[in-house]
Amino acid sequence: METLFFAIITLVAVVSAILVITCKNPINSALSLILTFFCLATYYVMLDAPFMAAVQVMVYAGAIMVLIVFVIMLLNVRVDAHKKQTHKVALGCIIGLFTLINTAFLIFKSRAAMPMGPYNGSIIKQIGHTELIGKEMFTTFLLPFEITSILLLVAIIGAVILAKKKI
Amino acid sequence: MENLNSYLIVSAILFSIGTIGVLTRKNAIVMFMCIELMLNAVNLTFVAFSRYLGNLDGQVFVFFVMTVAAAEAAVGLALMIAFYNNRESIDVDDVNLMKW
Amino acid sequence: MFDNVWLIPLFPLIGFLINGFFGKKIKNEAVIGGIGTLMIFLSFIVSCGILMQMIGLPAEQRVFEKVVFPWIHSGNLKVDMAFLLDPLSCVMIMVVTGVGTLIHLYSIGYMHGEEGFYRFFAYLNLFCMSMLLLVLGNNMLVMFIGWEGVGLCSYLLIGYYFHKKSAGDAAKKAFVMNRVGDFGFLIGMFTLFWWFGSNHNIWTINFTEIKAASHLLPYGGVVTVATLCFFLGATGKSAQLPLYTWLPDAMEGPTPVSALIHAATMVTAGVYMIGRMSFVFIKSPETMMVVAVIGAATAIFAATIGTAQNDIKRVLAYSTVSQLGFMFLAMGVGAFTAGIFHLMTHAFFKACLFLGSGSVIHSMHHALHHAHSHDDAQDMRNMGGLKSAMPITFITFLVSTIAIAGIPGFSGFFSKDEILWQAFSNPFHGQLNMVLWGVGAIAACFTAFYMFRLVFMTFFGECRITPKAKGHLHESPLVITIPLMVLGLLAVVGGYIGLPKLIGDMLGGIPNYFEHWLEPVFAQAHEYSTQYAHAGGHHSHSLEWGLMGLSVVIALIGITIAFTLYIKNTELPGKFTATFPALHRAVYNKWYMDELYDFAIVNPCKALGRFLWKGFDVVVIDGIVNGVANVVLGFSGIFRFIQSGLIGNYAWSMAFGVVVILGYYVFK
Amino acid sequence: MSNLLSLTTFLPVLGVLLLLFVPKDSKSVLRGVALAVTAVTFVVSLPILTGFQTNAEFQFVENMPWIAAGPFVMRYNIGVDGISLWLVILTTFIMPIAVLSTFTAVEEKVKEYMICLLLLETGMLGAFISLDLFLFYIFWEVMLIPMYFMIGIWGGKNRIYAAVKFFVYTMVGSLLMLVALIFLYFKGLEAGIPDFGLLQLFNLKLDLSTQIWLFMAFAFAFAIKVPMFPLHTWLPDAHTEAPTAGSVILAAILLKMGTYGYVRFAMPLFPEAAHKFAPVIATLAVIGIVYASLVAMMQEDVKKLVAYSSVAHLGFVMLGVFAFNQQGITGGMLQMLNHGVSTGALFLIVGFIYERRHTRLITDFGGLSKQMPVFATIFMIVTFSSIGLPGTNGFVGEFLVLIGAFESELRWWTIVATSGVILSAVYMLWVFQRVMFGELDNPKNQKLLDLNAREVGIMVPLIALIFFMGLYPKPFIDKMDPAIKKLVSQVRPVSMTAQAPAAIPVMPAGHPGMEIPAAEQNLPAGNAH
Repeated sequence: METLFFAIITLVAVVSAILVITCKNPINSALSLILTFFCLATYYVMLDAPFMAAVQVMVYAGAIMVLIVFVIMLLNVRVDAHKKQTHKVALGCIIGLFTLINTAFLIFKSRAAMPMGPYNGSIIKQIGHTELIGKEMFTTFLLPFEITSILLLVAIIGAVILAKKKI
Repeated sequence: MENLNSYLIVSAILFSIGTIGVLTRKNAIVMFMCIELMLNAVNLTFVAFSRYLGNLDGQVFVFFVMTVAAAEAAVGLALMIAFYNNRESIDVDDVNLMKW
Repeated sequence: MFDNVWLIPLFPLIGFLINGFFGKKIKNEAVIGGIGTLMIFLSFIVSCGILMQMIGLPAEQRVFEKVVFPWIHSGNLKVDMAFLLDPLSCVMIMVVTGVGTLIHLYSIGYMHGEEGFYRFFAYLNLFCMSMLLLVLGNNMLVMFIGWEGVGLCSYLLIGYYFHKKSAGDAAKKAFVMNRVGDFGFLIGMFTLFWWFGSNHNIWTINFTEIKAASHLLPYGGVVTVATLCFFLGATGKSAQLPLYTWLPDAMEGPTPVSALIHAATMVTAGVYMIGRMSFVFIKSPETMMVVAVIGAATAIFAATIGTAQNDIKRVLAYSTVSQLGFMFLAMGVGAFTAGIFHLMTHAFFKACLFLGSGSVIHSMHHALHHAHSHDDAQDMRNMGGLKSAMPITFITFLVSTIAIAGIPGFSGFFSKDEILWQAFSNPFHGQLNMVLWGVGAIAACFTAFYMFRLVFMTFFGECRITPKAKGHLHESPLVITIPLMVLGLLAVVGGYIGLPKLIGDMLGGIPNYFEHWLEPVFAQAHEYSTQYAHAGGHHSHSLEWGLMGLSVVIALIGITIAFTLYIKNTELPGKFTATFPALHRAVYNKWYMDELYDFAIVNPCKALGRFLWKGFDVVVIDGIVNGVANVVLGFSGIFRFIQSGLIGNYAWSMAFGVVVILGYYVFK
Repeated sequence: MSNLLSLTTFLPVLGVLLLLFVPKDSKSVLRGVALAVTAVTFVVSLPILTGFQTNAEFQFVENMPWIAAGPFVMRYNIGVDGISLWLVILTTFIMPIAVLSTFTAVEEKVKEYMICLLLLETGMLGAFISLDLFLFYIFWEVMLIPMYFMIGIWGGKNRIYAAVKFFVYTMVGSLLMLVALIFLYFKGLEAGIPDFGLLQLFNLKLDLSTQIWLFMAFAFAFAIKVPMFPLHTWLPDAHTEAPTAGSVILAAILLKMGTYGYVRFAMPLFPEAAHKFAPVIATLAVIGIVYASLVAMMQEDVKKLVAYSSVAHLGFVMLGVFAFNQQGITGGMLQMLNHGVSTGALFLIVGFIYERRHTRLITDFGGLSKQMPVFATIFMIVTFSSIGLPGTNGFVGEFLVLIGAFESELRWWTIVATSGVILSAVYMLWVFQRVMFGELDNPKNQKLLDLNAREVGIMVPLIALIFFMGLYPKPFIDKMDPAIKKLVSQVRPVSMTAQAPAAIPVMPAGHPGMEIPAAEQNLPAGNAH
């Protein structure tokens, strides 16, 4: 049952991802991408990380993609008018294929030892994923967490300055 | 529950698709989305490993990746707007001032 | 008194500082000149005191060293600012301070009204200080301070009229030529220091210590090298062949300077130095020979040039070079006492001659100035018949000329004849002695000739000066004539302290005071010389008398020729030059020595310098440096085309790289 | 005070902070502050001189942990001994003079200029007192940057070329040195030396081939800085283009960094290699002396002439240092100080006339003596100091160098080098004559003003020092003597002289100066490899 579900989700994810790169209209690409993101959120749930799934939907599908769609509409970008360059697409596919082969080989060759850490599925379910993540983030990773806030601040300022009419 | 490898394979497939997209498309926004796709593929790997190793560090990393992606989106899209204002296009082939 | 030896150089130093710093404010010439003269006179008094005390001591105790302060102490080298008093330095300080005082006094009158009067006296005092350091130093380095110090003052004083290009050139030439000599001096010093240190562990450049250890020195070999180097120093300072050309040019300086520096004191430093280190020089027969030969050669060479010069000071300058040659001849044949004796008498009569010529020039200048004439005040062709206008100058000048010509009874005769006799009789150089004597005798003949030519052209005959100016000719003031008279007197009587034994015996056993006085200084050298001198050098009294008579005859011949050519048959010199134009031109142009130096040394050096700069520095070295830069630039010029500026391309290459690298790690 | 050295070194940085608060336009305040800071630094450095005990040890040592990164341990380790003491004092002494000399010369970007000067001072002081190789390297590079800007911003017409040339030349050498330094560090680690400490590394025994490679790297870096023939061509350009204060500092202190590097680092760290290379370096030094003198003779630009004369003077330093004996190294050290004083003074003098006439071509001058008597006197004194007239400082150093080198194996080199004595007189007197003597025929020169009080005030201390060091060098020599003695013993491992068999002291009394027992000199030569 779970395997079948996984397979369906995978199918949806891959197909929507392919649509992202093949659609001529950027809007379609964006919508496909949102679909992919949802699939990923599903994976997260399956991996006992419900909080991650929520964040995935909210940040990616909600915030980032909205921003992207908004920009697409703002700029009113039309369908790619350029002529398709087949050799380029073919080359890209080859590169992509090689990337896939490489990683797949890597995955099958490597034998992960699976040293089980403290957080198996039952503990996560018992304590709650959100609480665990929160603890980890605000204790061990407190400094990086604070630094990301600075990063975001910088990004905001940068975005405002860049998007002003006059550079 | 599926084994780790399935997730990793999915992640690899998505990553490769993202790569192909970056390489073949010229529309900056689409390229940008492809990059997001690649990032998400990596995120999936992180979460999968985190789950199977029983260690939450990977998931915290995903948070950071997301933050970076958000920042990138903000700045990147701002750049595109600025670029579009100047060139009436967001085709990356038109970004060619930085050459020899 | 001995302990106060440091006062001797100190007084002129004080004078220098006062005049140098405040002279411009003082303005009053009498005060400035007074301070300058007083300071050197005080030194003279101290020197007299020291001389008196030294005379009172037994001969073997006449050495005294005084350390003023430690100077350079480093490792095994210990050099102090220290003074050495012995009979030799006593003679020298007496000459320097005595003649110096007179010339300072003279300068007050001569330099009257000159711009930079204070500067002149400051330099003159500084010079006296340096010269005193030179003669008093108890080690080579203190001597070297003086040695270079006098060079500096000579530079400053020759360049006194700095707005004249010729003066600047002459000053530079003098300093550089002296530097060539200093090069030798330094190398000589290093050689001795190193040889004694490394072979006998005696690390010293102190004269008394070297003297005490001099028995360790071998005959010849390293000593020849060291002494030849020292001699190079001496040739530079004392204007010997081949480094003599600066001295005639140095006449660009004011006349008192020529008298003090370029006749009486500084140029004799080389002779003094050889005397000071006689115990080293004598150990090298080869060097002694070189010294003698160079001395004799210079004596005759300069004398020939002197016969054809028309500038009164230049004649005297060549005469100085020639007389210095005599001194070196004396040193070279081991007659150190005779050399120093001639140094002293020469200081008297040559200073007197220069000052006399200064007096003439002064008067001429004055007269020509009044007549608004632009004739050269120093050219003898414009003079003549001055003896009536300037009687005192004339008499003192004549006395000194007789002295230099070697007429018996005057100081020059005793010293010069002693040198010639020693050159003949000294058993050092075998057959060469005869040649040396012969050359010396001929040079003496030339000396008598050109000196009397000078006198005849200047003081006798008819007056060639414009009649308008003639009325303005007059005798110089007392401040000028007093030094002349004193020096003239000394030029007569100065020789009697060193009567040759032969004459002394005849006159009733008057000893040769001078020789006895210097005996302790040169005893060591004479002892060494007996070791290699050829035996049998015993000559009869009759021979000595004969030679003495011969040299008188030679002098008289010279005078007669001069008389014939310049008083009786004044058209003869013109005929002579017409008959041998090439010879006259060569002699008149100083045998083209300056041109030779320019051609052989100066111009090649300049060309080399220019080539090294424009050719090597700029083209080769900078060419390589800039070449490297250009290669880098060129390559970057090629590689920059990789920067297409297209994001796609960058993405492609990056992806490709990732795949390749990843593939390598996965499939290896 | 235990941290006197740090205080001296970093006072200028404090001055920089102070300067940051002074507004850009109040130039006189900026100048005043900079002068005050350098003057205070000089005053603060005086206790180092007075408190210095005359022995061979490093004093005022400060040693504390600084950086520990992975296998690398760097310490903040500083101190002075007799060798660096005088260079530190020279630096603090020259700096106020340099600042004072630019009161009217620099009118643009005064603030930045003064900041550069102060940073430069810290860099130079730091390099002289570092006892940690890495610390030294840092300061060595720190010096480079302000100087680069000084040439590049306030320089003459061709300043960019000169600045880049200066920078790249020095950088090439210093990178090589860095590599050697790191290599040396790992060698030290193997031998159990835990950090870059110089004093421990002195005891490190390296085999000859390693020594040779390391020595070559160090020597190359220092040779560029000295500069030695044929690596000297950056110097004339840098000097000509730099502003007066830049030239003064460059000549007086920065060049000393190279020779100091040899004395402090290259020789004691790699003694055998140093001995092996002595003939090569002596040859280059001697070529430098003659070559630079000849080239200097033909220069048309006064500043370039002085720059070439620097090359010649530093050739003497190198010759003395590589004589490996007491007199030679003492002479070299003294010559470094002398060169700092007299060449610094020469550049100031050139600066004076440049400020008045805005030209440095010799042919534009002539007969200035008449118009500027004070200037003429000062110029003459400095000229003769540069020539090395006895009684001035130049002589003592040159003499010791020559006599030291003559005693060592470099006898023939010395003879050639001594000819530099003649050549220096030729080119210096020639330029003096052409500038100062002759008719005052150029109308532009006829209205020149003599030196003002400020300019005389700059020159007086230098001239006082010229005579003091010439007439009474004893205090200078005494302070550096023990340190040099130690250095001589450090670099002695290979036998220096083949001659000098058993010496028989003939004069038993009064020769304690003998320092190398003859027997010890005859160690087997060159069998280290």
